[in-house]
Amino acid sequence: MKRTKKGIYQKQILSQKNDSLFQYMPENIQKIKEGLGNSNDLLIREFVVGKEVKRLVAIVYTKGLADTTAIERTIIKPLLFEAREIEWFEDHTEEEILARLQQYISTSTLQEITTFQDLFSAILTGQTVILVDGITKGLKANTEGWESRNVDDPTTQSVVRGPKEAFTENLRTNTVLIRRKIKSPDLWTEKFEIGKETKTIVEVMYLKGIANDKVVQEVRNRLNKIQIDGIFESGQIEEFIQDETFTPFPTILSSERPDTIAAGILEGRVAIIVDGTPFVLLVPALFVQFLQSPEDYYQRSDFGLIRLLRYLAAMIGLLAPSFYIAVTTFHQEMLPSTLLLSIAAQREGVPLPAFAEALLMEISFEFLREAGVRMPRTVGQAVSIVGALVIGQAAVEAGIVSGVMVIVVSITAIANFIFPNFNMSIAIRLLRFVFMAFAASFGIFGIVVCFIALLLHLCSLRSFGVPYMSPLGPFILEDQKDTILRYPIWKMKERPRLISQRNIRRERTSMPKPDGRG
Amino acid sequence: MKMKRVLFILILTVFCLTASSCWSRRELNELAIVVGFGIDKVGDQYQVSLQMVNPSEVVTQGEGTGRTPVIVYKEKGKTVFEIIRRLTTLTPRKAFFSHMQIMVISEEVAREGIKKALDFFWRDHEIRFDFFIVVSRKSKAEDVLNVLTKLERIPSRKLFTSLETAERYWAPVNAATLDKFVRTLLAEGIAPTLTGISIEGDVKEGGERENTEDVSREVSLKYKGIAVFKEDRLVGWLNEMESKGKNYILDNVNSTVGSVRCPHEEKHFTIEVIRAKAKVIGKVENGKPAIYIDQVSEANLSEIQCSKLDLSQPRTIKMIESATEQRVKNILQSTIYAAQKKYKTDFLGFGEAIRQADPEYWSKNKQNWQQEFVKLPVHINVDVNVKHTGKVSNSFIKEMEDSKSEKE
Amino acid sequence: MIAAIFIFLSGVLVTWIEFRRAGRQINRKEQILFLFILGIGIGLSMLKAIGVPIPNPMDFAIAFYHPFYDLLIEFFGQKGS
Amino acid sequence: MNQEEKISSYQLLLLATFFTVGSSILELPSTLVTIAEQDAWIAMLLGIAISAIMVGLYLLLIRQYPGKNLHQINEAVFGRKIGGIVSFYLTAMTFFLGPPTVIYYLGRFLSIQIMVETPASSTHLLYGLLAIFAVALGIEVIARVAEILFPIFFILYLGLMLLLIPLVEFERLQPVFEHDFKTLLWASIFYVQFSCFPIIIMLTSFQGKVTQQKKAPKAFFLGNFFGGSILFITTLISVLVLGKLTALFNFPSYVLAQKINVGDFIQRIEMVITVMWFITLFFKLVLYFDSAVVGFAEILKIKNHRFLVVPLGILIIYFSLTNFPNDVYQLNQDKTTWIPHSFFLGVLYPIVVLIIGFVQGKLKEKRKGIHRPSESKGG
Repeated sequence: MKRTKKGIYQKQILSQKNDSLFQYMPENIQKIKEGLGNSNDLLIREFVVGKEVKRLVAIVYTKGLADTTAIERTIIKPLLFEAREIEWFEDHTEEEILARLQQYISTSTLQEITTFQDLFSAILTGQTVILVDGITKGLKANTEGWESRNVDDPTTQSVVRGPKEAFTENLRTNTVLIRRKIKSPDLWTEKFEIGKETKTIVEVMYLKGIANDKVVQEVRNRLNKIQIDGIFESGQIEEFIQDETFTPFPTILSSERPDTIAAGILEGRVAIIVDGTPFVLLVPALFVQFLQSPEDYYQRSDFGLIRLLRYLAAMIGLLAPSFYIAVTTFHQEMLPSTLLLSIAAQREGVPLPAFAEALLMEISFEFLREAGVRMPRTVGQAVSIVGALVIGQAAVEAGIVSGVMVIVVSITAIANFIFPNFNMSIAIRLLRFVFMAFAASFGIFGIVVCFIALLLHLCSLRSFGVPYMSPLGPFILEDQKDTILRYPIWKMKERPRLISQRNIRRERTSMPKPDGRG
Repeated sequence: MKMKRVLFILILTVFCLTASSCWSRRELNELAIVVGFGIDKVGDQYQVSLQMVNPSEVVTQGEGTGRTPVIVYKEKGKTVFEIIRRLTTLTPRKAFFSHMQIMVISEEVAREGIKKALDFFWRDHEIRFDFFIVVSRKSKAEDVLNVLTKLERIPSRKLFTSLETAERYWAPVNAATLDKFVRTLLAEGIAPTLTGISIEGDVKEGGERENTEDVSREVSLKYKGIAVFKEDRLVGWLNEMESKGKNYILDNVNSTVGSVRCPHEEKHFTIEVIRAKAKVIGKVENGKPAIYIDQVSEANLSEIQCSKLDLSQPRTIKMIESATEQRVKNILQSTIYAAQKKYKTDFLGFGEAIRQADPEYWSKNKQNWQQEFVKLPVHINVDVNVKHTGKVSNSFIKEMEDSKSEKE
Repeated sequence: MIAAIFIFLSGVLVTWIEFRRAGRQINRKEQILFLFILGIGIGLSMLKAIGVPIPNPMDFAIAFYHPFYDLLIEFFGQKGS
Repeated sequence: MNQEEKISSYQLLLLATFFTVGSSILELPSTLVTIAEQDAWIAMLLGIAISAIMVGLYLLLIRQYPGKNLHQINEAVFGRKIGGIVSFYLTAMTFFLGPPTVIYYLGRFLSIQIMVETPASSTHLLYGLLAIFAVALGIEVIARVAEILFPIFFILYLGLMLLLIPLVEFERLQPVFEHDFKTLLWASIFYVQFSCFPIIIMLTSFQGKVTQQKKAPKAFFLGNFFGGSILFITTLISVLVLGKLTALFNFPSYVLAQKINVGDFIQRIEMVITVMWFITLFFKLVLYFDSAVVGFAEILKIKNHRFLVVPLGILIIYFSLTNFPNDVYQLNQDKTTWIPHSFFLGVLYPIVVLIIGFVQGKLKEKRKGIHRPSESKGG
């Protein structure tokens, strides 16, 4: 199942390490030590094995990356005790020697290696390499086992009801979490190794037969094209493979929730799991997905209406300050008389124009938010207290901003927290300032122009060939069941149209009726 | 693909260049919100008075600074807009008209014709059509705007809301917005009307701040009568009864109250009209135009002083109904008399009714409609239905009188 | 004057962006057409910005179409509306 | 990358609707009421009937030349040279008269009603750049935006009309049929000249790009009809609410929206109609512009028509600023040039093409019938 895909560049870089193993053991050991620059965490241990004819056997692994207790139990112990009974003969071929040795080692996989390149990558991924003196081949055994975090609560996408597990930094754990949800033989994974130096393992996961083959092929192509020295986070992969770089909108969904990813795979999307980060990518991703929370599907379907609330919040988060600016500086006639009077009374004596006032407040709020995220948790509270005082009361009392402006900024801020996905809220935050500027120079007209331009931009985006704004534009009637509202699950009989073009039916029964009620 | 990005940046730069000037921007605290507008005649010039709000005095979380909630500025000139712009030499801020509540036209201006003064309001983009126009009766528009009011801090707001409520619950006013007024002005076969306003009490004292503080001080504004126009010139005033009739005929009555004399005694009962529906139907029979007015109303008995009426008898309701019908008929007739004989102006829309009934006849005769109108036969049919008699049936007055007569 | 310079600069900018974007996909004919039309637009705008009186092409259009319009008016018998 | 632009028939329907509604939603009632007074709505019905016939005619054109756009049809009918001249005349004239006027409408409205002090050049520039941006992205993206904006537009529209119902007075319609048929026809021309005749230029934009070729004619027809119905309702409501006063305003629908007041809460919402108008105007502008770009590319035999977008866009902005010295000139120009031009474009031209095409087809059939009966695919 594991197919290592190596880019051309890797071969060039490793050319000097790409020689095959030597026959003479000390030469091998010398080369390994040189190759790794005598690193302290390299561990080499030699044994003498054999009953009559004795041969020198060495095991090589990296401390910390490999599971030492497992090595002791499955490799060292058999080699020290049982393997003494091995009967070697001088005229044995290399295959025979290895075959005999293999019978004693009790790790689950054991593969032959012939080159130093294989050797190094095995050592550096936590495997143990077994070398035998006199032959040009070695064995590698899977003994990976490094310290990792346990499966924990999701921290960025929490729900009230729903699974409480999140991905971890360990790739294997992550694939397990998905496999435990979809126990289908059609769930295929493909392994890629990206990063000249980091050699990060990236796995692509999809449901064969449901996922669009073109999309899978596209993912392969784009992953293969990546040439970089290191990858630490799926965000870096995302930047390499997304369709459009210069857009505030995310065209790839990232989630740390196995249920979100599994549901996406079930819809025919492709998951990209990167080793070392709990954030798994899902492509193709559409605009509407970023406003959907997994909880929408776990709560009653009539509560799916809450999604409407999110669309409203998106609009408010985007437009509220600009609308305030437009109304108070250009279109005062839009306000009811009494409201106008009370706003005017508050603005009496405020030295700044509405645009500057809004900009000041918005920016200081963004400061607060950014500080709140980056601060050590113990200091965070102090920041929020100071912020509330400065932004709220003091600014109004000092007469620098009007009270209404504080209300507008707070509503905007709260509306911005509603998004289930953080990427989208960053996009909205950024664009809000553009809208404010347009509103300050052209009023409502500016807002409309800016909004149409934004829609044009959104509609021109694609995520792995799928129009970003579908199923709104292009409008797909069948998919509306899970776009702005959520229909009862038994009504959503088909998978999203543009995502999986084959095997569309989800094959569900119609409304289940309790027995005895007809 | 890069095209989009580049264009986006291009748009942004352009906007940056334009944004620096922000031509049409006006901050809220640079505006003087005009709520009342008055037009007077001084010599052969117009005098415009603007009532502007002082927002911080109107909306007070803490205590006010003791200044008046509104300020009135006035200026003279040839045309309205010229005066308004000249006012900027007086006012600290630019006047903003979108929140105008009321426009007061002095009787003098109205008698001369008001169309000249109105074009500005029709044309300017800031003016909306939701303020009311009234005619100040026997006083200058400026004085009307100068009066400070008690319950509502902004006098113009008071005028607006009280006219709105009066129209809803008391028939003899006529809340006319600008578009309504111009529509009747333009329409063939109907003349416009406006409500009159007058100052009760001493004009001088009205503007002083004490007027809002002293409970007993009696300077206040009151709607009184309806001004009748011939084309755009005021020709006379309708009294309360005629005003009521006018609103009955034009189907403007939402709800009103009227007292009717009891049959057989010098006491009164009060009828509250809940719903009223009137239809003015024009007919041309044998080349002769005639008007038929159908007035149907639904009413409640809301007050009764009569002692001889027994409300438990269905017959009595009939009596009350016919008495009321007679009363309404009288009201209508007095209005029609005022229209045809007193002022000779067709503010009841009879011409419009004839036109709708018979456009051909109308187009032939609209030239001499004035003569036709005066001798136009009008047939009135009134139908009043009394529904409820309030919480009780017979009044305690009657019970008292009955028991008295029993004792005697 | 400043406006004219700005218009000219934006024209140059547009040309630069367009040519860079399209790279070698453009053939000569397209290049010439692009420059020609852009030149007309930019040139006219610059003249306008400087304040040189330019005849309004709309006047010619009106002169061209007026007879047909008169015909229509005659047909419908509407005057002045 | 954008070679294969495809739009669906539903998208075509929406584009046709937006094109039909265009600038008319704000201004048409005024013109109609000026001519036909309270009978304006009848004129509007007449207009819808006329446009149904005319669009039917265009559909014949589509059927006769499936998948060909206006200029390819010209070439097929008139031959290369004359066809080129006809195409050039139609495209250039429509380009010169159409999109600049649309932008001018916008600028006029803004400077009369909303932002008096802002110079026209900046608003024209902003809107023109938006149009350039849109056309550069292509008709496919525009169609998607139409799909997203249409529900918003429609909900706002329905809301406005429903809120206006309490203000309706049916007496304003009387007397019905006061005006004779000729006057009504003349009034209806002011609808069809903006909304129906020029719609033929959309054939340039979408022909050969619709995914379900068979459904396209129906969608095109329905779109025009739907847009006409929206305008009809608007006209009817403005007659019912404002009566003859409609004629006095430049933007009667704006005044209509000003009059809405529901419980002192939903009031002063005239910005809603402004926003709606910006949207429909945008589509009208973009569709004119796109057809001009595609048309010029076709005439000049350029493969990559994206190339023409920016230069032509700058020309549009320039013309929108200089074509009209003042409002009265523009109103006069609208009548004297646009009405005859739209007649040529939308009535005379398709009829001539259909007749010539029909005769040619007949001749070809005859020739083939005599000489080579087997060959039937040519032409």
